[in-house]
Amino acid sequence: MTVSGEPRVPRTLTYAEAVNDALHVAMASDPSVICYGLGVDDPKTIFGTTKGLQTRFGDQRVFDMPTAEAAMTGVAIGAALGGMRPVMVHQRLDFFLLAMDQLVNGAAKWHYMFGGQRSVPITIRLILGRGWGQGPTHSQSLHAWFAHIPGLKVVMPTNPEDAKGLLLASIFDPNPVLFLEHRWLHNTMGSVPEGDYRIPLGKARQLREGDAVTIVSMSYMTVEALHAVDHLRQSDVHCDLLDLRTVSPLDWDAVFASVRRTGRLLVLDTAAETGSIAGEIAARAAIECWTLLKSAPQRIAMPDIPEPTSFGLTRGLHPRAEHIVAAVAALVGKQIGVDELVARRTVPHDVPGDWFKGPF
Amino acid sequence: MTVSGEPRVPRTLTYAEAVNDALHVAMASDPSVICYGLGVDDPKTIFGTTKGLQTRFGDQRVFDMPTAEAAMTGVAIGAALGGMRPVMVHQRLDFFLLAMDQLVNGAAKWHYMFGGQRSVPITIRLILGRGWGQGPTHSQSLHAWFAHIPGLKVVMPTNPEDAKGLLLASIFDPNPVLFLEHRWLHNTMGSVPEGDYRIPLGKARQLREGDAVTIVSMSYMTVEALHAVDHLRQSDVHCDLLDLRTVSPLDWDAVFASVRRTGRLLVLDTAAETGSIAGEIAARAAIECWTLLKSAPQRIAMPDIPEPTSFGLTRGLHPRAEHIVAAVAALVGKQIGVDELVARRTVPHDVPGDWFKGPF
Amino acid sequence: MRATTLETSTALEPVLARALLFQMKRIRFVEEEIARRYPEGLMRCPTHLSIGQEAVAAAVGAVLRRDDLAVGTHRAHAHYLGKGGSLRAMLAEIYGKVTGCSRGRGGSMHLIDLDVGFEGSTAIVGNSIPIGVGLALAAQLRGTDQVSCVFVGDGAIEEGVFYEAANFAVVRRLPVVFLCENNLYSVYSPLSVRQPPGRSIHGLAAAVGLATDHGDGNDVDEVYVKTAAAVGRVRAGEGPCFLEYATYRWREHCGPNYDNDIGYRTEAEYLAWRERDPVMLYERKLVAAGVFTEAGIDVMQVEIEQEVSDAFRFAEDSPFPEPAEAFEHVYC
Amino acid sequence: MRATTLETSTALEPVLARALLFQMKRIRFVEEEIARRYPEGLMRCPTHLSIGQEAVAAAVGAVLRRDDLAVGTHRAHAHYLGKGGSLRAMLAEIYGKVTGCSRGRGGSMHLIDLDVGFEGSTAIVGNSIPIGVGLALAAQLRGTDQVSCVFVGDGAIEEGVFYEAANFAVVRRLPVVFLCENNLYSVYSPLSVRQPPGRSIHGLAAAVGLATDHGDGNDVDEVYVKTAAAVGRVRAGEGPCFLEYATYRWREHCGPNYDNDIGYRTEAEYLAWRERDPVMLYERKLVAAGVFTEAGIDVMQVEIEQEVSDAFRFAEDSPFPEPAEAFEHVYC
Ligand SMILES: Cc1ncc(C[n+]2csc(CCOP(=O)(O)OP(=O)(O)O)c2C)c(N)n1
Ligand SMILES: Cc1ncc(C[n+]2csc(CCOP(=O)(O)OP(=O)(O)O)c2C)c(N)n1
Ligand SMILES: [Mg+2]
Ligand SMILES: [Mg+2]
Repeated sequence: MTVSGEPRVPRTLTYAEAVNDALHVAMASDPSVICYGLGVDDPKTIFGTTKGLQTRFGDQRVFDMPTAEAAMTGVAIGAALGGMRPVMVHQRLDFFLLAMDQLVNGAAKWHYMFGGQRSVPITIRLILGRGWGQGPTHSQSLHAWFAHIPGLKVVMPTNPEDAKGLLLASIFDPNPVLFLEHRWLHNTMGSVPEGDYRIPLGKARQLREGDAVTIVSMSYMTVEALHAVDHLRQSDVHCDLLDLRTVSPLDWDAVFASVRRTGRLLVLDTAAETGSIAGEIAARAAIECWTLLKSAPQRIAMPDIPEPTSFGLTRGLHPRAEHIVAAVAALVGKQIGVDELVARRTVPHDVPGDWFKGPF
Repeated sequence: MTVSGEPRVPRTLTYAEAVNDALHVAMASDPSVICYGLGVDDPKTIFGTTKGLQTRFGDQRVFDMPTAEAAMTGVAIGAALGGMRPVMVHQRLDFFLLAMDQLVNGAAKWHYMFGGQRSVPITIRLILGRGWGQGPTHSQSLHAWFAHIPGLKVVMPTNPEDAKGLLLASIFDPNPVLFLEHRWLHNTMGSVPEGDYRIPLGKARQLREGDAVTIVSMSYMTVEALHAVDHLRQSDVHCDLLDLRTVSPLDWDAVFASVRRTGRLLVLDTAAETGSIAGEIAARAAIECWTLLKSAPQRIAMPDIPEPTSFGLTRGLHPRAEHIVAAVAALVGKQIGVDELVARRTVPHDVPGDWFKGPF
Repeated sequence: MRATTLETSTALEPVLARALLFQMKRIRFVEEEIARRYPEGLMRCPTHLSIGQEAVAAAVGAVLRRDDLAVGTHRAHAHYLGKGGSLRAMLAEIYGKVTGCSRGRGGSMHLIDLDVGFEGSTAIVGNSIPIGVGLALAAQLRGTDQVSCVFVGDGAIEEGVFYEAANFAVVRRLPVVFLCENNLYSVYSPLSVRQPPGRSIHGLAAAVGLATDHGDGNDVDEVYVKTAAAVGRVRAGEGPCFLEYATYRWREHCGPNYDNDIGYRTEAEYLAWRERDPVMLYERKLVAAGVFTEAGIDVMQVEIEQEVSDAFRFAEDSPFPEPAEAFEHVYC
Repeated sequence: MRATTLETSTALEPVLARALLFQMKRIRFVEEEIARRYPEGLMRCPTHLSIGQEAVAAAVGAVLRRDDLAVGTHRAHAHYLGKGGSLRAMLAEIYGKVTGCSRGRGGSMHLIDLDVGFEGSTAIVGNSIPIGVGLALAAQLRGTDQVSCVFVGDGAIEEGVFYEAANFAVVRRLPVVFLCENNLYSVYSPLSVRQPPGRSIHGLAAAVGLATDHGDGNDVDEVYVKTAAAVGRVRAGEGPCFLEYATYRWREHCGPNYDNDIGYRTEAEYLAWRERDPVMLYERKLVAAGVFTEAGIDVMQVEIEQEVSDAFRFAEDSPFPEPAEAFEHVYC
């Protein structure tokens, strides 16, 4: 879905640049888009994602705020009712826990509880931390919470193109959207179309094709899945890799269609296992695709613990490509080595790459 | 597990009286137990559950509070760190959304993130509304949220005996416990032992035995399940009915043991379907009991919508005994009528019984 | 509580005075009628009446322009009606009918009438406060001269979100009026267990940075004059303000009954406030001033009764929404 | 910002003055050493230094009794050390070692030392405020005369939970000291985009109902005297208080570097504050007063350097926790 007629020349951008690009395009094309959050106009511009916005669009539309996550979420709701399209950002999802009443009792239900008269087109960007000592209160992935609330949409893009296309779609969606950016993705590169490029919410993207196992993934886990799937191909195991992109509404058709082909399902998640969306997908696949499944659905998620800070304690803690390979191997009943895969990794286990030097 | 040596003579109490009894016993036996929340000492004493506490234990230990759910949760955490055992209450779970930061970033993680040095023995009583116009912000069942957070325990008792035994166990548990009381249960009657009667957290209770289908349920849904199971018995379909009692930690052994016997699983939930604990149970059963299951696991939960207020809109909205019967009938491949079951219900669909006259 | 109507209040234009009295009497009658019929069990939702508090709603509603915005709380009937909200749609909503202002999804605690800028009332204490501030932000950004009125109770100001929202409104100089009805209670809790002794709410608001005023919430003239002055300043771009009016709820917190017998407040306190019934006081004042005759008031009462009974008939006669409708409008 | 040390401050006992200087110099040196070593990449967690803010931590720590309680924020090193927390355990925690005060689970932002009543610092702004109030509630209920000290920044007071917690503390007259270091910034945000112009934080706190005082946070004598007086009143049961001290963080918000070049504040502002370096000012003052000689200060410095280098060695030499430990202590 492309709205404007601008040419869409792809360029190579980082994920953070793609987010920034989407914000520029949205704000330029619609004066009702506003953008605020702690630090949007500071020298770090939220990892570069809000760069240039205040200079270009002024401090009425782009502004810093008091440390008051709850009220500022309500302000977004009210501004949206008043005709604006607020885009709010939090440097970590964890800070947004202060605003659950406004999100759930307000934003999610406004359209419903007033009989469909008003909508709340807000977009809330939440950054997911991981590793490098981010620890128990800077690393939570709570998309399962949001997906459990009727009325909310939840977007978790993996690559720069999707980050841009889905952010534009989120901003112009009439519903409240949680837009989750994994910190480990901000520096990944990819080709990104120019202009008002939108990708419909609620559609998964098939990143790899195969008939051995359906792998359903989202956000950073898809990066690990890509390594795993490409490694598995060397052993002639070909997986279907579905990157969900939107966690709510979820693209059940795509999931079930793939399971119909492969008969085997592995779901990945960045969140704690119990109560995860990976569980929801496994459950619904079992319920709806019972006769299609050749073996039990599987999931790989974070263990049910808070993320500790120490370099020592996070060693081996996060699910990675080798775990995915092992799970697929078990599903298809093969022995597949992972040494090469592991050896290829040169940066310490707690950083996404050389570019990440801390502190957050 | 009984701590004191007092005799445990059972008497018939309502669920609300059983909660009240537990609070009296806890406060009498341990001076560190304190009890607060909006209305604990008002004339309505939280549906009778806090009756007599302030008179007996004084206004230092039993007190009303400002309308400030977030801070007052933090106050409970701090008081717990200082050696108290606070029991907090909210007239609706929905109000507690204001306190998610304190609950999740504080209470749930304190023990973990400070290396196991301190525990946070708080109990938070949350009342779940339903029907009679409670509507979108007075009817939410968010136990799936809590169960997704490592470090929290979640208790959802169904009958007066369990309400008492589990509340005492919750209060004296060293971890933060969410204790969810369904408003439709407060007037149900049952035999309740006297004294310091505790039921260990994390153990399901088998309420009916049978080998046709395993029904896993919690809280008010168990009342509907009992009607259904007893009705099914007339058609010679015998179900295992497990009342979870504790949703986190969940009694997986009991669930799997029953599934091992029956090979069929139906999970009930008071919450919205997507992302529900019913889904988690279906998922884990599919993953762990694949070869034992004779057919797809099933679940019955609330539809993925906010609860509307109107008498007209809640008609047929909530899952009831007849839906459970139908699901079991489908699982075992029988035709089983539900007319008699439905006809037996004499009160309007939006109230638990004659006793409920509104307004909340 | 003051013993008499402020003598300092400006005598209002007769047309306006008439409108204020009419609105107060109308709200009173609607609420009394809800109370009378509530035990029939057809209004099946938590319902918080404003009987005793009509002066604020009537005066503020009269000050605000139709295109000004307002958000309310669980106790919103009077504010909604004062702002001009449809009576029929409100009653139908309380009856859960498809003709209700929220199509039966929200009930008494979730009122909306977009035609008159009543943008919604919500049931979670404090919840609508920042939303009202956000409406003001939108007005400021769009360059309109609309004012957003945020109705709050003395309990709601205890929520952190009030403080956060007020601070932001001051920082951005937003066109918001926080309108606090201090009725001394939050449910059954007196101020003493919730707020420091001797600390005034408007004093607190002033320290946050809001312009403030306060007055006798049972004197409709006083409320009108003070609110009009404050709203004028807000509209002129002088930044947000906070108005606190002292008043009293006559009946139980939620539901139709009197409850002075159950122990959280005294009959004497209630009677003292009842002496200062805002409707009766104003009626007497206007009759004394010759604005009305007793007969004129009777005519008014008849008009009100007709409108109200018609509206109840409308609500009762309207159909419930179809159960299938419950599945609509989850997403837009 | 004031230009000179308050002349009005009481001259403290030499023993105490020495202790204050020692603590300030010690905190300074620890923090400088962290900054120096941080680029090695072995302290892998977000780390917020207190360089420039040592006076408050040293003085408040000296006022509080060992059995008094304290909770802190993301920027807690100085408060923890001032309260008497173990340096070795703190550094080991920042290095993620099993000997860390939180066994490597919390890092720089989650410090605890129960031996000295430092009950925890947390990384969510405002999060620990009501927890500190709850500690005071427990102390009151248990009838101890402990005081609970809640360290907050100028940003944290914007969170609704501060307001809610302060209100409750006043209502119950709890033994809490809210200790606010106003360093003018929240991350890179100046006060102007967050709080109303001209509104003082201590004035706001007073309106909530707290007893308040405020002063020069770079003058350790002044902080000591004012805090001691306030804590005395709190301990005597006179209810909670709020103290605001003006000070300045020298380096970047999070991390080891200077950042006056990146544009959110000026080099001139930084240099003006640096002129008022609390450590240097006090050192000069004590030397001038004859409490110390230059040589005495050198001896002190040597002692500090030895302790600190020993503590770093301890931290570096300690093992990481075993990965399996990550699965422990989720429940108690
Ligand atoms: C967050 C939250 N906490 C508690 C409640 C329960 N509650 C409903 S109305 C009310 C009283 C609010 O008092 P006030 O703001 O003074 O309004 P009043 O009822 O006096 O008009 C309370 C506590 C709620 N609805 N939401
Ligand atoms: C709830 C929340 N919002 C935002 C942040 C990001 N953050 C970390 S420290 C900080 C600044 C707080 O400023 P202040 O209280 O003045 O303390 P200072 O850093 O100046 O010591 C912010 C906004 C956070 N950790 N938690
Ligand atoms: Mg009130
Ligand atoms: Mg600061």
